[in-house]
Amino acid sequence: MRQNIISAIVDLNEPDEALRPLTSNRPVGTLPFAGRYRLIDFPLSAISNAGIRDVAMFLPKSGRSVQDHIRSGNSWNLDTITGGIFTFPYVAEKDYSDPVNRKRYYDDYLTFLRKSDSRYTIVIGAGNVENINIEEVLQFHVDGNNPITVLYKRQDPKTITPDEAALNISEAGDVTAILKAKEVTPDAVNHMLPMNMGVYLMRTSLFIELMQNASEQDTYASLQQILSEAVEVYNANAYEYTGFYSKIDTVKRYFDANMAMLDEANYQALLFSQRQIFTKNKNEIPTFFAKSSIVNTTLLGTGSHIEGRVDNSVIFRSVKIDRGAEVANSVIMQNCKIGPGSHVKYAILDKGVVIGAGLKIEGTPEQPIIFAKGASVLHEADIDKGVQR
Amino acid sequence: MRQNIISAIVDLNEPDEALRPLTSNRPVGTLPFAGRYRLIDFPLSAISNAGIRDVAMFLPKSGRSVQDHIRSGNSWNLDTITGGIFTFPYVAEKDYSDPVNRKRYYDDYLTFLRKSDSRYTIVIGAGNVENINIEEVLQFHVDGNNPITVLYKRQDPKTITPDEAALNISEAGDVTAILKAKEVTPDAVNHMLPMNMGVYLMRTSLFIELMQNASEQDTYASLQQILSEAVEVYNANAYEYTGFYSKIDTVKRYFDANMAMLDEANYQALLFSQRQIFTKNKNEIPTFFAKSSIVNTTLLGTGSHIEGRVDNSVIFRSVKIDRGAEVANSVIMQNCKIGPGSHVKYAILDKGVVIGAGLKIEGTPEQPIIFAKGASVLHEADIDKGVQR
Amino acid sequence: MLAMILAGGQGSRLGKLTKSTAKPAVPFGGRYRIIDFALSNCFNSGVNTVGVVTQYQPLELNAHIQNGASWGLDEKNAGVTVLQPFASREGEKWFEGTAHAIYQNMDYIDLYSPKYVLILSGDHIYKMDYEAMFNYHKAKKASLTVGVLPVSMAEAPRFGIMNTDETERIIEFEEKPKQPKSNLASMGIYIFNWPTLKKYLIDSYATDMKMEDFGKDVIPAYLAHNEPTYAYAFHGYWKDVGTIQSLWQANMEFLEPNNELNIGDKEWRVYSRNDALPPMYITKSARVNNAMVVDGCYVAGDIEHSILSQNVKVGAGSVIRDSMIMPNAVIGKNVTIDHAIVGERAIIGDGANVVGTEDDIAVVGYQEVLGKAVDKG
Amino acid sequence: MLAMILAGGQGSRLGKLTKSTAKPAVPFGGRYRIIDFALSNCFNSGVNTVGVVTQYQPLELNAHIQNGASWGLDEKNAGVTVLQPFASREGEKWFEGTAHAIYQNMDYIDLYSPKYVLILSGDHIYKMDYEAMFNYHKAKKASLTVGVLPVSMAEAPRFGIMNTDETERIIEFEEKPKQPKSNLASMGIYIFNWPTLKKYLIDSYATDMKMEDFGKDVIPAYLAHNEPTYAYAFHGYWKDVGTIQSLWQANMEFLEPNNELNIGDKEWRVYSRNDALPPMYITKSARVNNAMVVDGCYVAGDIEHSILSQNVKVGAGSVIRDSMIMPNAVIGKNVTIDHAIVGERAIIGDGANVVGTEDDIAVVGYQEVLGKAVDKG
Repeated sequence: MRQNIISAIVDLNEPDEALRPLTSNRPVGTLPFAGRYRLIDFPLSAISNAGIRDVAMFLPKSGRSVQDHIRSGNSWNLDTITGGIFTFPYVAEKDYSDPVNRKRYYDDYLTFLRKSDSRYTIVIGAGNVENINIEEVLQFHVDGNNPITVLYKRQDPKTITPDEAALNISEAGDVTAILKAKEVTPDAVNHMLPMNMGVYLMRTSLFIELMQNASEQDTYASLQQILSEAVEVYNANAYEYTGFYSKIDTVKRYFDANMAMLDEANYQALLFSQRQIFTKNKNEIPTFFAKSSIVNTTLLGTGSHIEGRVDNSVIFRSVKIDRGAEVANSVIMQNCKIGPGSHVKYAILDKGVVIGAGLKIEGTPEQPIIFAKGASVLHEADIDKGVQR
Repeated sequence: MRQNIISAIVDLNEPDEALRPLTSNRPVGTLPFAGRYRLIDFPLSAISNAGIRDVAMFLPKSGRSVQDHIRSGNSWNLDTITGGIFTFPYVAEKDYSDPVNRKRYYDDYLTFLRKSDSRYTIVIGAGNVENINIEEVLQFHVDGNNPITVLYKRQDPKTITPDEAALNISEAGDVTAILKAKEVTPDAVNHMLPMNMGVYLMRTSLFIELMQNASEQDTYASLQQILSEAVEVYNANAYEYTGFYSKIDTVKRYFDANMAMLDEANYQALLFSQRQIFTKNKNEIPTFFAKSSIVNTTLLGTGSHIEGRVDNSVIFRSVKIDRGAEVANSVIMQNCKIGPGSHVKYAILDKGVVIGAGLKIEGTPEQPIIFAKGASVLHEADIDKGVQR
Repeated sequence: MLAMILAGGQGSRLGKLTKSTAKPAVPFGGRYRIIDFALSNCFNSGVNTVGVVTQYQPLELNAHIQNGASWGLDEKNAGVTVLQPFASREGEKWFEGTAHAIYQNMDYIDLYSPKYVLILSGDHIYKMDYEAMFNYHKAKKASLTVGVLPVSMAEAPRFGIMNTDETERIIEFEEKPKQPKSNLASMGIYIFNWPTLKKYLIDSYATDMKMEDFGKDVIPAYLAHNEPTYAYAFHGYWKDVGTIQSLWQANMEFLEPNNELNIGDKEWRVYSRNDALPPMYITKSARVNNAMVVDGCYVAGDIEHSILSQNVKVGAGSVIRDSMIMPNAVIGKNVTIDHAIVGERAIIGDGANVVGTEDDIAVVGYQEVLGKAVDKG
Repeated sequence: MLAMILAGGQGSRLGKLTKSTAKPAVPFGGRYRIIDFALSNCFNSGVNTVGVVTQYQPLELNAHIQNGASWGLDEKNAGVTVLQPFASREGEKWFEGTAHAIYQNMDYIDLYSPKYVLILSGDHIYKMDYEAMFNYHKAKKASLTVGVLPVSMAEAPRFGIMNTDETERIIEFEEKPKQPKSNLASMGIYIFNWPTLKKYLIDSYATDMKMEDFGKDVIPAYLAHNEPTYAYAFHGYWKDVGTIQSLWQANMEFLEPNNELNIGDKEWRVYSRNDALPPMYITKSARVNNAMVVDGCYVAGDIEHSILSQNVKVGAGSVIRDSMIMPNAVIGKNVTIDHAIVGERAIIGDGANVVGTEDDIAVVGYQEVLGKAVDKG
């Protein structure tokens, strides 16, 4: 019979400082990506494709954008008669020296874990671009020796910072600890590091036990800390994820991940896999390419109107690029307008940015120039509204 | 063409002190009523029946029960491709001497009013039992002379408290002010008072103007204050509502309104009117009346199992009343269990209350005894958990 | 695995009750319609794609099923599709029998390229885990698995009987054998390897050896061709409600507090489409015993060992005994209803009597009006 | 007011394109299917109950319409119902003509007890406010209002022409008159007072004077019986896309930036059912001009004055000119497509040519494979 084999926990409260101003009014999870997605589409699609119907979602402070996007959850088959999305509102009081707040923190998890009545639970972040086969992870877990399974991606040490979390994997292949990257030695052959993806799978009963124990302590430990400690105590199975992966925690990584989608291999592998990426449907007209348009190596959403030139860019829905305008190496979100003759290069324009006529906006590959949501750049002087970081 | 003629604002932040403990973990709007409804079903059904598809909902602190009940809004046709329910999260910071909080207060309304793009807006409470024909109110407004329409119900002064809001109606029939009941003279013939129902209809453009003006002041005024002042400035059309009405602001009124539904005329008029009351559907088995059961003058939801005796009561879904148990003049919410031989009279049992065997629970018509959600009353001593107020 | 529910029959043995509606849409147990059981079994068994084949008076069935959301059958790339007759360039596609109905709807099945097809009947009351049967099918490496119900040898001559060897492989099929060799009665539930079945069907229609019926044509052909065909025994409550008598009987059994169907089991819920109706109201003058009543009902009379469906009204002084009343029926004052089934929206005037016996259940048809008209209020 | 969309025809003038699908399900304008226009008009006009009458190859149409939610037509006690042929105790209910289709589905209409019925055709591209027509119908106290399109007198002989008096009352109807007296062409859009129409239909079938068709039978009868029948003139873009030529033409007109249909108008949106497909990808080698492209497309070739529907792949070196490509078609490398319509899921192998002319549009059928197979990736 159809059992609740596995349920999922998605926490949208992820660090977003290094992504501002893109995250000033939205969490990392609802950052627009690749012309029509939001980052949270990736974990939710993985969840949906694995047949999971019970999902706990911890809302961030700016919950509006999440609720606008998720609505009833039907785009991900999460509006079923059993299960569904169980949202936990944002908790402003984060002073966990207060035992009341501490208790509430653990109780939220325990409430969901007990209510879901599933055998396993997976914890998955909302801020990564990835396409995980959770059914395969589950099978790997069941076949493994340890009570927890952790996902990792082999990455080039040059692409990461020394403090990011990596796995310490024993010779037998078990994860014995979660350490900082600088504390882990790259593998001898490829010189790659097994980076922690922050995705954990375990029996729900163990999860309940962990949270229960934590709630009885006098000091606060976050979920990530609890899981990290549990890995040290119990050891974990190390599941290697080999697909496209990008952890979106800085503007640079956000920009690069979008640009990476312009590589046809990545585009096909991530977006046309057997495991479809679902997202909220929008009713849009076709994108119109005028007689004067020149568009190359570009992803576009629908509803756009292109008269100018676009190269190596990601263009979201309902963007208007006027005659003589040139956009290159940029991410242009929904409802932006680029006026006639303007040049935009190495830029990220958040939703609804309007660039007037004859302006020149230029960032660098290392520091793309960002214009915040709704910014109006009509004159030379307005270009100062752009930030580079 | 299908225009956004009218949109609605429902604020779930209503005073609930006099309803505790029933409102300890839920707003007034999600109080269970009449065996299968929540109070908010009444305004939402009125909204739905009028074809309104744009609704702003201001969530209370305990928003979970609201979201669990409303979900996508499809039970009220509010999950449409245009419009839908626009929720505003609870705002904890209510110190309106702080201009930031004050601005936010007005901005929330203004955001919705501008976005809805409808010609008229109706403000309606979530804590009344009523079945309003909004289309008729709109027609009345359009035909009226004043820019605002206020709804009232004629009530016997004996049934109200002196500080409740009443309308001051001029000889010409216009509302010139909203006053305290004690400041208004009952009509000469029937000695009834025109009590303010807190439902206002006006042009959206006027509403925007009112909120805009308020936001420019240095002091804070609540929506109700702003509307009340506007009535004094502009005068209002007085629409008399003649259907069943109960303002649920005390335990006694809550109890009496439930009991009033046992009067067949009220039951038929409120619940079987042309304007259907919609609510969230639950998949439940039929209610089973055992050979030993005696049930009279009682409303019941489905999924219950009755072996004992029930008189003059409102029984919600999935209640179990054991053999020999007797329930009279009580409100028994979902998932309660009454043990064999126990007597329950003039009581309100919140969801999931369990009464053991052979116990006697008795309140009075004026002060029904209340057991809070999930209370376990297995022994004599546990009866003290009940509160009367 | 994709399921096809054959919901097409006229159900003429249900007489008046199926004059204007398809049998699977007939109400059952106060809050259900017959097809709810097969649809809920599908959801509970993890079958999320279901075709419902119907050609007889489908309005009510369509309105009931809608997009399948009530049974959780509305997922993306899956869901419920109601399949009615249609025209193609080759001509009109009408359904002449169980197997023919599948043949005519091959295009629908192929949309999902299933390896297996589960064939169900839309008019049985039961709870069955099709996934367990499916696992059996795969373990046996079967080409066809037939769901069978062990019946008493005395009853066996009324059924299609499967004779099996010691591996549960079916070696012989006998339709209503006078001298049954086994007690395994076919339930009309099949799991087929779809490519194989499709080939058999196409070949049969290409050669004019038309396979119209699973029992008469397909199973014999499978046995003749030595296709591995196994019997999967189901143990539990199962009832064909194809006659007035059996429909009444099943409703009365449903009333038994400990009946084997166990409708209250939260691990295997039976879903249905429900309107949001007001709570039921039991008046001062009512007596309700040994009965099931649901929302929207108004009861002023005596209800004894009976089932009232949604929105049924019973006036004061009326007695309803050993009966099943379908949705929206209005029963006036001082009416006696005994051993009866009252159809949807029927109106029984004040003082009228509808009295049957255990062997001859009285029936009032849908929308039938008996006696003088009553106030509908 | 309830609307009935007659979506039943074989659409044989669309040739290969409607071999396996109903005409209203044929893709249009990159992101739409023909019926989207009528369904969106209904929603935008406040008509929330719609019956779609169909009997020809309905699978794709059903899958497209589902529960009507994509067009906002999924409200309680309303919604979209697809009405296919069915059997009743009186026999099989097939639809022999426009009026007969309504006659056969009277039970459905009566479920909603409407005072008025709006009859629409499912194969026209237009935006029309039926509420304005409805207000006209009520203002005229009409029994029947016929939607008419003023055409040029030269074109008039191709249409059914309504001759009116100075009050816009129809006094004569001429089917394809050689010498037209007026230029008001019937659009096949009618508002009827339902009780009256129902009586005419029932009487006609009772007396064997069967009214099968609105144009041929019903309108003449209404005129003969002096029923107040008025013409409501529609002004705006309107196109019957019943032939290959007109379908191609309408798509090309759709491409015009200032075309009268104004698809981008946010006050009158045209809705459709869409899957969540990846964004379109325009490669380094592509040239796209004067074209419409939608999500899921992969374009490595040259697209000139053409429309690509969802999930179309175009290989490098290929040229598509003055053409319309339907969803999921795969076009290989170095292909030339000119003045053509390519059907859904068609596969055009590397180097193949599909070249028509303005007067003779080339057509590739659904799932047709041309040239050597290409890599679907």
